[in-house]
Amino acid sequence: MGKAYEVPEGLTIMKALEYAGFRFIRGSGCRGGFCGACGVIYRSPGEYKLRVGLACQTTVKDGMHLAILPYSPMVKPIYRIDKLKPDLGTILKYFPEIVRCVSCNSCTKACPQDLEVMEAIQAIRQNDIARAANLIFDCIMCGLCSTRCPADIRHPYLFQLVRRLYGKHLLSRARHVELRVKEIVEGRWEAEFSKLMKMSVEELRKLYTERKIEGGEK
Amino acid sequence: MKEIVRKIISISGRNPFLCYQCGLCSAVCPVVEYMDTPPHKVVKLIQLGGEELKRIKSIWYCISCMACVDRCPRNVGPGILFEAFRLLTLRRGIDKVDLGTLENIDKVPTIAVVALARKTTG
Amino acid sequence: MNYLSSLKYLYYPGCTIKRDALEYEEKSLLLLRKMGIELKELESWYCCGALPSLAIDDIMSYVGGTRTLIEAQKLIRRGDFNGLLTLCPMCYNVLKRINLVLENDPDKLEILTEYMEEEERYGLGVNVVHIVEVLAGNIDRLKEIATEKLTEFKVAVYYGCTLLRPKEIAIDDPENPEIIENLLTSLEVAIVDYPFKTECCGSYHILTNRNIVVDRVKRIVSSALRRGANIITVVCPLCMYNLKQVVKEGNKLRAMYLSELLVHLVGDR
Amino acid sequence: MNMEGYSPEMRKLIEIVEETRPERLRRKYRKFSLKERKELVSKWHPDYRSDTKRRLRIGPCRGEIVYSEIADLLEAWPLIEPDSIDLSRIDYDVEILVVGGGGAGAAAALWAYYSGVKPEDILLVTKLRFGDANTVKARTGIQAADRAEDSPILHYLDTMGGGHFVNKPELVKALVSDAPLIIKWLEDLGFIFDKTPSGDMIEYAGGGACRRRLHCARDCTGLELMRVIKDEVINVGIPVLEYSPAIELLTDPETSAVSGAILLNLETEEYLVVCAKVTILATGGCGRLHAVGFPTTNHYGATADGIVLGYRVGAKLRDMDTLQFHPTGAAWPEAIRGELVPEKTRSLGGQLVNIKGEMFVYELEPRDVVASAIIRECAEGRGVITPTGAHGVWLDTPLIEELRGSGTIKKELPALYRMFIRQGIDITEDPILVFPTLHYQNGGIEIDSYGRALAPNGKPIPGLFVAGEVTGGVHGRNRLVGNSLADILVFGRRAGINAAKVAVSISSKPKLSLNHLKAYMEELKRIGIPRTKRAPILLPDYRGEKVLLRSVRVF
Repeated sequence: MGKAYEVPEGLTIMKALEYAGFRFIRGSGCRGGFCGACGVIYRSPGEYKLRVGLACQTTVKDGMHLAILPYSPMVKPIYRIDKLKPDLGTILKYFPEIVRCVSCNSCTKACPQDLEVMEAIQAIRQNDIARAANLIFDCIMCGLCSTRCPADIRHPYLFQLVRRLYGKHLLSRARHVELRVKEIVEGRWEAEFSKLMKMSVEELRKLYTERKIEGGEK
Repeated sequence: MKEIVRKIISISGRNPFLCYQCGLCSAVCPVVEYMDTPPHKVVKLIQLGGEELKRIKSIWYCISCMACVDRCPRNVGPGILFEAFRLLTLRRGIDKVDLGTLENIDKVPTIAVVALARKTTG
Repeated sequence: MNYLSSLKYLYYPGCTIKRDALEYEEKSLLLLRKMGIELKELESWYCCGALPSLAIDDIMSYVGGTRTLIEAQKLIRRGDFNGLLTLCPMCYNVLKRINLVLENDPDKLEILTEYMEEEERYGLGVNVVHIVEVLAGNIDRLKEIATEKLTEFKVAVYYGCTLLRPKEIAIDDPENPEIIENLLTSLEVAIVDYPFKTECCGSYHILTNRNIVVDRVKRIVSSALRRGANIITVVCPLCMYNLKQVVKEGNKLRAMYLSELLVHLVGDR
Repeated sequence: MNMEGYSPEMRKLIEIVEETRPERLRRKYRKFSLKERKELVSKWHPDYRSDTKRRLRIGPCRGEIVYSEIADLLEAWPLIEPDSIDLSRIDYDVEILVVGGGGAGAAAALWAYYSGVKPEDILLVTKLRFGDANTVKARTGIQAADRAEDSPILHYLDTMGGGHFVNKPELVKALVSDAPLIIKWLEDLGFIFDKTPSGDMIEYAGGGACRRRLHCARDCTGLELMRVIKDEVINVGIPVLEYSPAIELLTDPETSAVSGAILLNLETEEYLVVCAKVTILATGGCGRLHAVGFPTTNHYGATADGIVLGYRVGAKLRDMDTLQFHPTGAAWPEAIRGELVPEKTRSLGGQLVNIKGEMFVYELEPRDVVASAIIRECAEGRGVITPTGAHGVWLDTPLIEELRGSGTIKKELPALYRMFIRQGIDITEDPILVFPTLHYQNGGIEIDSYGRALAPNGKPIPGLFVAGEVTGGVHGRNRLVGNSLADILVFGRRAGINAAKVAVSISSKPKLSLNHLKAYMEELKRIGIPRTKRAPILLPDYRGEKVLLRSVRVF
């Protein structure tokens, strides 16, 4: 942030800032690379590139200039997933900006999850929702790609819609889950439960120890 | 030369001053009837570099069909000047069409949306 | 088909074929297969941009197309492909023009190469072809398999803009193209001539000024009708969509993709 | 010192692991008997040490033993002075207030909405961003007995056994019976489960479970869960207030029912008054208290706020003398110390190995057993000491590739692979060092199967529902893998449904007071707690020592 602090070697940017005396309100979430709260932009000495990353996953380097991004402004469209068709038309309605993609690949370079972001956008453009959903499955919605996108694409929310369209409309449903739910609703297990719940700890323990482990151990 | 004219020339790589106002571009333009200023007149106005240039809406009707470009006997390529003209607006980050408001965006072929976005958003 | 040497092309579908023109793709692939022409779809491909930028300094707009050309280049090196085939004339137009610009301006190619950071640079020379060119160039193969006579058809050919303009990349004489007519005539299909076959359909105005498209298309269609056509044949998915704003089911005039028409001819409707 | 990758000394130790791999590939370590388990756990697990806990001196559970860090929070002054709060100016007047923006809170809000409460009559408040919660960090999966080979009965037995049979039976029954229903709900929402092409769930084995029952979304199950339900909460229009934790509950002076909460806008530091017919506490766990000095896998806001708030209105706590130490937190490199190495790594076949290359525990024992075994190995000198002085044992990840084919790790554990490769370690080629890390709050506010908070007399506290990690009773003294995501959704759902019923039945607007707090403060004064001790703490303080010593608070 233009001001120098001395910190021990090997810390992440997040821990280094805290060591230096900062206390986060924004800019710190899961602290394990899963929530995308701690986007950071930085430049290193002798490097002309402006890089982005997660503060909780990036190790500080001597002389690094950085700023934490407290928020990535974008508005989420509202929809009812069950009413939507899993195709590009639906997506264009909510995220028309995706047609502005020029395959510049800035998004892919920015992604802290190493996802093929540009490929995913192009897959959506090719109406291949399943491929796109799989490409961006690991998205943590940090929005760093969006900050670098010249087409103004709202990747986090776009990808959320893509994943839900895929999960809801393109993945086959598990029949065995439905069967079990039906059984439970019909009370199939009630009698056994009432027996079980009346048991003493000793009786339960015996059942527990004697139960067969699937696959067993050798 | 006015700055605006200089820019149009540098972006398009074409020379509007070669135009001798034959009017062929306006004759072959498929959307001329919707334009406030016909193509040959737009070229004339570029030559003059006057204030009224800024008020021309014709450029947003042009769909880059290239009919005028191919037929221009002086290789001025009005359609290419139009593109440069549009870019003066788009490159300042001003969109001419708000993609979010298009009602039939989910129904028309994708290329139409892509083409519209490329020609009317910056 | 064994006596004919096998022809192989890479195939770049483009966004619209995969969503709005699935029947165009299906019929085209079927037709080419029957003609003994093999297609291999690119594994990854990128949006071409639909309409190329006409500015001389808009290098960014070439990136998608050039990435696609590099993909094609990789495959061409490994296999014996005659070129990169497109069904969509807009894709054809953009890729062809990118080739043209980069051939004439090595600096642009240099800047692009630097920027794209692809595994390899584009070495120019990927031969971009439109399906019409491939069909016209292999009339013999078509004749070989054309079993049906379409005596009831009177066809007006509609080219649109992007296969013909700018003239540097045109598949035929841009002022009076006859490549499709010749193809159909040699297959004994009746042709109707009319003056609007290269008129613009209104293109993307369908999104913002639908009336422009309707006006344009009415002019094209009524001219074809007046001259007795009952089929108007098209090669572009956007032209098709725009024509259908006027040409409806049950009309005297029917809009048909060229591939669809030819599939009729080979008896596989 | 190079802080990335492995040092040459560590490389030498890795060779030992590689040498014993072919032998270990052929066999598995035998399982402990119940007696062996008990001996191991009682000697090495922090839950069984006497110096980690103390007796509570005030409040509804006075006299009970809890972890010292929890006791410190409960024996602390509130952040506000009751008389300085203007309760006449209400900022939000709602039917249902949901406190907590993790999986349980989001599920509660959604099910309250599904049960007929208008979205604008619900308010979801959260301390950080909506979705900043332990939920996103849950990697391995959701347990639900839905295969023909499995049954809710077996799930019940596993859960009770894992929890040392002190779990509350009615809660376990609710958990295992509702879990399949939750899976179906998630499918309906468009959750991307690992499935076969025909749609069957691919289910994985988990420690302490007798059937393959873990439903996964690769190794980001919790992330996928939070993404989906957060998206849905916003879609249905439930208002969400971020950076606004509840710092105190409100009670009706006439009925003593919970009637809303005081929030603190963390950014402007103003307080906000919420009046609600029903309040659902879903504030999560306590990892950021760093009990017994352990690192934690928890998110930044896991500071047990709900326990403090609930206790002050008279809620009963249970099993707060037990915490779950996940057996495998990263021990090296320093940058990711404490971060979770998911159980799936062991489900896929990763073995635990000491410095001599020996297996010392069957890798899929219940978590407390595995954790105890690792602590034992390190305490008895068979662990590896890292360049920063941390202890750890090897988790042999390359074994997974040998067992299940190369490429398995990148496919099944992409997030783990990524976490380590960023630090210069390729887990497909080298094993990793692990040590237990504070993972889960087993106990909490006792609830009934409706999700109602209970008082020590066993009666529900009117107006207060609780869901998720902040509750106690579901997992007994130890939670099984995959039961936490099931828990937050099952009880979030139940709390939401039942809170909606209660809200509908109340016609008059509740009154607001902080009377309960005044009574609590009397007790604090009686035992002489210094005014400087305050709770909830809201966020941990990681500022460097030098800075803290010289800190001057101005703004």
